[in-house]
Amino acid sequence: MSDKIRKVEGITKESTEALIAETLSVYPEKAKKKRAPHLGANDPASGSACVKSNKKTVPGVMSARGCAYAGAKGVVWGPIRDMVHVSHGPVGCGWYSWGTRRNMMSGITGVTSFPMQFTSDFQEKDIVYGGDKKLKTLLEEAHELFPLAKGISVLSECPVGLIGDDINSVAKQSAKELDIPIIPCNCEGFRGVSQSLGHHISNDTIRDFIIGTREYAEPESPYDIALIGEYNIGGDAWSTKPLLEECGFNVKSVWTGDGELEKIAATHKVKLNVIHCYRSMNYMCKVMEEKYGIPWVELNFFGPTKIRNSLRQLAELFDDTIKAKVEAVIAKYDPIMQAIVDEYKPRLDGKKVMLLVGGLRPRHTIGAYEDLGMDCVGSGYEFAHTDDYDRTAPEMPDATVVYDDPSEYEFEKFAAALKPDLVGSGIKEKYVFQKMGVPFRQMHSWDYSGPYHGYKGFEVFARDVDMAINSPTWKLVKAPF
Amino acid sequence: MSDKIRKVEGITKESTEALIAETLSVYPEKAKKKRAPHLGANDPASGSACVKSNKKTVPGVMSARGCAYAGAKGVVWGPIRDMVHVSHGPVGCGWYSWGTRRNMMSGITGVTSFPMQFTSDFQEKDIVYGGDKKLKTLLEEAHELFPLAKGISVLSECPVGLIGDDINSVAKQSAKELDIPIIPCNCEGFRGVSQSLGHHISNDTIRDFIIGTREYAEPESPYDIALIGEYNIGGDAWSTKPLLEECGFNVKSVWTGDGELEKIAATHKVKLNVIHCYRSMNYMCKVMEEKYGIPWVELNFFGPTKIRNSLRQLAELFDDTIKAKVEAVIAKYDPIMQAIVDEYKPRLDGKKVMLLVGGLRPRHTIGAYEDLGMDCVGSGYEFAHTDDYDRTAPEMPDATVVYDDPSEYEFEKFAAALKPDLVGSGIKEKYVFQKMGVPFRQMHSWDYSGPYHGYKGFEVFARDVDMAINSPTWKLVKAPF
Amino acid sequence: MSNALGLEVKTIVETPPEEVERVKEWINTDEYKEKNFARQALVINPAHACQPLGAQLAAHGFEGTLPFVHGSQGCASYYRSTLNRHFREPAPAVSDAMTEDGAVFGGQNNLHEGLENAYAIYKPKMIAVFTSCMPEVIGDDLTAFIKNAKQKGFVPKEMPVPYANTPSFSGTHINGYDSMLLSILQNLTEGKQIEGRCTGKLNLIPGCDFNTGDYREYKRILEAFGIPYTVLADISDSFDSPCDGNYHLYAGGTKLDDAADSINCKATIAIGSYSTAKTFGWVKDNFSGKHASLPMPMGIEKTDAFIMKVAELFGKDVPASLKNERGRAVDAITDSHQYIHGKKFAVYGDPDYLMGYVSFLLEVGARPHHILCSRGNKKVEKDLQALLDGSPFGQGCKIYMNKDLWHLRSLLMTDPVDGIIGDSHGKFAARDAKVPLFRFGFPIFDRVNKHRYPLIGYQGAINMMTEICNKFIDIKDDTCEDRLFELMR
Amino acid sequence: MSNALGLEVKTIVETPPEEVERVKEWINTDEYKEKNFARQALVINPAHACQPLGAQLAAHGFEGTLPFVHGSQGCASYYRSTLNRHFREPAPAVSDAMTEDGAVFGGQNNLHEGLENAYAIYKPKMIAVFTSCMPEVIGDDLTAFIKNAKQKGFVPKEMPVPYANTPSFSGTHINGYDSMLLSILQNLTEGKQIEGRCTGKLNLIPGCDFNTGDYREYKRILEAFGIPYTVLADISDSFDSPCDGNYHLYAGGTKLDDAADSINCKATIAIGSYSTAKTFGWVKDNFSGKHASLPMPMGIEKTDAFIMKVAELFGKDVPASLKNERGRAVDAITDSHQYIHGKKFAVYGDPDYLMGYVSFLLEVGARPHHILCSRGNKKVEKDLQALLDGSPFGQGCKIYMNKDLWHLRSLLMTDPVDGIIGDSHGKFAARDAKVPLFRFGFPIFDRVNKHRYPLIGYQGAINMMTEICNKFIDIKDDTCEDRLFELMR
Repeated sequence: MSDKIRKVEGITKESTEALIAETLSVYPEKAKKKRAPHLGANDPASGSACVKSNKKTVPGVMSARGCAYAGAKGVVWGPIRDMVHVSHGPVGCGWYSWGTRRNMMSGITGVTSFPMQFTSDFQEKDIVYGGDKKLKTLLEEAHELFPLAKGISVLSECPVGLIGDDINSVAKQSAKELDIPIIPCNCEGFRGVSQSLGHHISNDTIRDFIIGTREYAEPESPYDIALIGEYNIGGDAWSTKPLLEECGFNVKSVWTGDGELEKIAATHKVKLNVIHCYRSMNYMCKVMEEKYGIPWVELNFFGPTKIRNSLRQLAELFDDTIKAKVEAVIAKYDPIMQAIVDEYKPRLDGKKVMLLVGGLRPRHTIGAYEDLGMDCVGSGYEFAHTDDYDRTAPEMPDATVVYDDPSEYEFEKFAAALKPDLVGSGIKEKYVFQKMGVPFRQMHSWDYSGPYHGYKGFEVFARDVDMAINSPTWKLVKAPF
Repeated sequence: MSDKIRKVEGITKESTEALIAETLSVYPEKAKKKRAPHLGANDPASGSACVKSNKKTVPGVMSARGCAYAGAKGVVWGPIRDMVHVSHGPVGCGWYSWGTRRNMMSGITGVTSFPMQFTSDFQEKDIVYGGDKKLKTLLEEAHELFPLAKGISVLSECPVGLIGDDINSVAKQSAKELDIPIIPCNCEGFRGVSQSLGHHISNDTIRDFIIGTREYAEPESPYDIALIGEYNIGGDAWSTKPLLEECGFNVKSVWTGDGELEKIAATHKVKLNVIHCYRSMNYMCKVMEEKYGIPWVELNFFGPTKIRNSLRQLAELFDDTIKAKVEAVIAKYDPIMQAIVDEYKPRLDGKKVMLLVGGLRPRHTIGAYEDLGMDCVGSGYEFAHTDDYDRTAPEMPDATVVYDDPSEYEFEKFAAALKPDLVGSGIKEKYVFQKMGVPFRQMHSWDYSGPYHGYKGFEVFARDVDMAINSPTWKLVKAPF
Repeated sequence: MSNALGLEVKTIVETPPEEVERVKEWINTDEYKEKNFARQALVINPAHACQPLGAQLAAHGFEGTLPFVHGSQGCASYYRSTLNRHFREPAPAVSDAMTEDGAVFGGQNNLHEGLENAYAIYKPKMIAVFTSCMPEVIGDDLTAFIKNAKQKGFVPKEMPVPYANTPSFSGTHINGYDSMLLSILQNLTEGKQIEGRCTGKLNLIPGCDFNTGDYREYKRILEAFGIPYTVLADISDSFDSPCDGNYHLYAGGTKLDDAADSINCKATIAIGSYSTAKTFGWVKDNFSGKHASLPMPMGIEKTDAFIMKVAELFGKDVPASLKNERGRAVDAITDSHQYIHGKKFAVYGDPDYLMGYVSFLLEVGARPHHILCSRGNKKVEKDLQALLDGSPFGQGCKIYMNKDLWHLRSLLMTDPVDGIIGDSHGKFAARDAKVPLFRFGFPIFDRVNKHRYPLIGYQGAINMMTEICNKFIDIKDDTCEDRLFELMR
Repeated sequence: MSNALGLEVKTIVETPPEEVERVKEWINTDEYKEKNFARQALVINPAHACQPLGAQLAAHGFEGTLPFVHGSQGCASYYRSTLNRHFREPAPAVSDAMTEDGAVFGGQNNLHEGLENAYAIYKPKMIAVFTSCMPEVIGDDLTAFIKNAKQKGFVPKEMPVPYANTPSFSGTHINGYDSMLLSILQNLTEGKQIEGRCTGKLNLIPGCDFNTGDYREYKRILEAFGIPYTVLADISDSFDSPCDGNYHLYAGGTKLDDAADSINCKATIAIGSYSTAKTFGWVKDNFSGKHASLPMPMGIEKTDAFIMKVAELFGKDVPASLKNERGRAVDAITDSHQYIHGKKFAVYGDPDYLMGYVSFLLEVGARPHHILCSRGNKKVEKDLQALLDGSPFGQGCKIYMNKDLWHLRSLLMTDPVDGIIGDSHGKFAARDAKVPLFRFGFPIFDRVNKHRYPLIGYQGAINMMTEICNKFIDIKDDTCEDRLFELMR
């Protein structure tokens, strides 16, 4: 939570509400009624959501949202490096999500890690006759060609659920025959309202098929933790994991960035779960808390201020050894971070940013921008829930606009009014804003850069933000004739 | 010499002479009179030149010739790798001849070998006040920056001779002061009629300043030879030197391809000089023969037939050990060469080639083409002398056209009449013929390929000739509309 | 031991390094290749996407047209982001966001609400509807739905709302392109045929081509001829629009009036016999004038064929400027043939691109050694084989139909080539095989501005030749010994 | 011991490997750099050629013109082969083959015989004479010689035989270009000024530019404006001619009539204030209409300046097609700026190219860290410094006047950069420094077709940006760890 309520010049509750009303004026009544509760002016003092969320997307309005399959394959499962993840159904879903989320992986491709696209490539006849038999064959082929894969996930696409295939029974039988874990995940894209249900389904699948099936070979220690909701985008986990280790922790598993199935399966043995992306993995933290009594803590690894607070918050849960190490780490990095701030802040101070991202960054990155002197003048999520918006309220300046699953139309209108110096959102929005001459960074994928997490990440983040905003190329946009 | 007199269908003494007359018809009288003796129909039976040569180029006729400097810098001196070769005078001559002859070099550039462009870059004031002082400073700088250079050559460009500089005295003094060989070479471009005088001047300079100034450290052997007139174009020497070594010889020095100054300086200690490019280095062979009693033999390393004959000719000059080794080498390579011929000859048999090259290849390569089933229907030199044409007569088919220093106009006219399937000449001619849709290979520089010498070279040569002639791209030249 | 779920609990054991090493070598062997090619069910790294993606591309090719996905919103996000990444351009499209209810009640409500909103907010001149899996599986009747939508006033009756069934479980993006384009043309030209009228224009259908430079090149060529034309599904301005401070939702596309009038044309040329098969079949029977279906004009010979067909259809001579251009392209090719002669290539991609790559490679003396078609029919195979049979450089080259990029990897590791032509997805196999990937085709996610450089026409031949030859020279320069590093190449 | 010549005889001793190693390291040090920069007399690897080369380029820019070297035939062979290698095209030129006699008797006989033969054999419409060293040192009087030649009937009186003194020991090829061009224009326009006549045309002088694509790009831009023009010294067809089975000695060039009439123009723009300095000075005083000297339009800003000047001179609006083109170029640049932002470059070349490279790099956010001008005056330095001072990205960048590529090597080894822009001669330094060389400018001997891709105009900006950014991505892909190798970039 921020220290005090911040204001941005020119932004008031009234101005924001007028902007929202003006924006919605073009909508048909029904759509307007549906959309209105999802747009609001932030009230940091309240500490609670100013918008409704996690509702069905309004048809026809150009949402940025994905589907349950995207949440399952792209977010939760895809990053587990030593499994074969089968996109079960037609070719497209797997093809579109192949290599596009930037969850980086160690290992040897095709040998010990599998960042490839595996699909059953459904044809007409599979729809008519069902795909279970094909799935069974496919699992055998995968096991034969990739003998070192530690397991296989089967991620259902829409038709699978619609035609009534029983992947669970195929998975169960094949797992027995092939003697490897085969995890069926009923994450058909039509389920739920966004990626979010895909996360939830995947968490439940981990709960039902994975957790507790392995134990670490090495002895336990009081400093055993797991890093949850860290997907190693652009190498984030390669920044945060070493940082936690430098603080004295044993990071026994990462969920699921550069993840290993068996280490994930043994996570019920850790002493604390540290969660970064609350939205996508709070379910399993709660499960592990309830079932194995493992406490969990939600941290923020963006920008020195939030990292410092997070590390201290974490240290509070441990002994003096950890506390001392954490302070040493902070003391080591503070001057390095200050040097970065000193370099970039003069060029970024007072600049305004607008965000529209997934389920974490619309709030978690605000502090990092503020470390560079920037204000967040609007933020929103694709697939957040109320608890996310609750957590967002104190992070945003007073009365700034908050938007849930906004249409591209709404996002453009807000930006046109607020004139941000930078927009941070996804690939679908990127070139829209760049055409307008507005600097932009992809904040799902770090725009092919990264990491942005941890101390190591802040240097990259600051450089990228400076590059985006201060590139002289924007001066070229307006022709002098 | 070839076994028997060969004929090419459609080519007779009459047809060739008519072609020559027709070609010259456009010339003004004086030029026609000058040019006529340089064009002739070959008479292989005579074994002697059918044309005049080594005369001044006719002004205004687009000759392919270079100058004495080119013969000295580009041909003789440039390839010596461990010397700094200074192009003394204005910037251009050195710049144009920098890296364009493809005499490949071992060593570390700027440390132990110097394939760079060193120039005194004459300015107006150097012309007015003379360049001797600049030369002296330059030599000191070169010695300081390149301490491992074994010597420095000073290659005069036109102005140096015209303004009356005395590079010989500067070189002498600096050589003493810096304690390294500094070789002044008065090879101004205006001297003589072509590159050829540059070769001669350079040979004389080697005679006057280099030969006999070093001795090999290792003991003498009866198999010590030197390889003369091998410039390592496209790595030729890296084919011929190992071949001679495989035959049992110690190749003590190579003149001057990938050459080393001190080994060249000790060449008076070898038992035999083996010369490939007769034109450019016969002078020093004769000097070494006269002065040190070293015999010399002229060989041809192009194509298996000529190589075989050459090796046997060489073996004849040595004992049975060598003879046995040579026969073993021939036996080893014959089947390899046959395989190459078997691969390419079916696609090349009966194809016609026309040549215009420097001082060796217009005759030496004919056998290699013939090995591939091709006929040479015209050949000529840029800068040959009568002794070269004498040697050419038996190599060419009967009555084929021979041209000395032809103008591009003549060469084009001959080609238009003879319709060769391949023209082998230089870069200045290459694109002229390619525009006509005639396949072409640069036969000075192996067209950025090579080696072409030795057994290793024949494989490359055959492949390149096939590629040139049988590239399907020539079929694209004529538009179907 | 078992856990709470009754699942066995094991202690974690790391795979021994020597086993990792063994498998690492094994996947490069002939033995592995055989197992790999024996696959019946599993597809790994396919080089094709699904139908709706192509449908969206076609939709973007028309003025003021909003692509509309009837299906889950996640589908639309996938198509859009794919186009965004390839073109580095916006790709505005909406979906009607079907969810579970759709499975029960059908998608009509979503479609209607979606049309109403989309029309109100994005003010399109045409809405091009295409389907993703869900409505295809449940069997939505789009004819009826759209008729009802107009009757109920969700969109104006006069607004064209063509639609295409583009099930993802059949064909690839090229078929979706074909279906959507056909539907749009049928819709726009309905009732527009006028007896006796001839626009005097050429309809050019570039086919499912993701290279904006190609579209501009076609237009440049037709302008050189002085022939009036309508490019049908012209995506060039849609996906290569100026960055000038203004965002235009509909940045380009064929004018709807021109498209409507295209039925009264003097002639129609459809490029890409695989991606415009259905469309051409219908056009041939319904459009006035003459009709021709041609392969993509890649390389000199196929461009000649295109140029001559244009000349023939319009009774014109080939203009001098194009003759010269041809000559300059041939010059660029003859000047550089030695850098590509005899080089072996692996090529993969959509059938129309493949025909172009193979034709080009053969005519410049290279060998399309492995030709891998991710999805194609017998005709594709026959046409490719005919190209191979027509050139000595085609000898020993082999066509692999309906294989994927994991098959390609086995081919590359067991029977190496000098270079690969394909899309960005081949970069992993290229890296393992240590050969360059020439990024032509679609998608190109990891290099900039490639889609701005045409592959078709004489200029396209120069572009391909230049890129390939200079890369081979780069490699020589980068990898040669010091003593072979030289100024000239 | 001494040999027959009285020279000392030594036994050969090989340099010890450790000494070789020491020197190998030493030449990369700051200490070496200082010694290297202290050079007063020795020039190593200069990035400039001599005047006659540029003179020949200018001569090729005119219809039916035979370049004629008054001097040794070896000189002509050097110029020709240099142009052959760069363009991979013929470069027909003759010389009058002066030899020793010339030093004694002067070159008049050679010139006369040469003119007579050249005229008879090669049937030129104009013979453009320029000199190499020898006649310059001995002081041949070309005015008199040529007058005599005409009087004696070696060439027709009416045939233009312009000549230029182009001593190799002064200036560089750009000055030779300037002098020859000036002489040609003076000759052709003599007596052609007609009071009151205005052709309504723009004269465009592209300057000493060895990129044929640039010439075509200028013409395309002017055609987009609909402005009639004469490009003076148009080498585009001369050095980019079709390969169609026929060889044309004179494949291109500005029509002589157009050149003659250029004096009655509406306006003249001379590009490249260094390579057209003399010519522009004379044109300004002698040609009708308005006159402007502009830097090469490389990058967006300099192209804007060119476009606006054209618009201003002709009182026209910038056409929409060029506005869109500009927008697309900016789009290509903004789309890729992240791959070049902050990258350090070493650049070298002729002053006009240098100004273009530096301007382009600064506007896209790169740093022209080392700017090396092989030969240039104070004005060049001042103009470059002004560019640097105008941008935050110019801070810390340094200009090195009258330095060579061996100096450059020291700079690269002691103060590294990310890339180099220059001609093929920089490849050795680039290899030692392990950074890519972007081959723009002249000469390019080791890559194909580069001169066909314009560097000027909006398309040139796209070309430069694309080549540079994609190379940096190539390097990332080629050198990154496996775990950082990914589909998107």
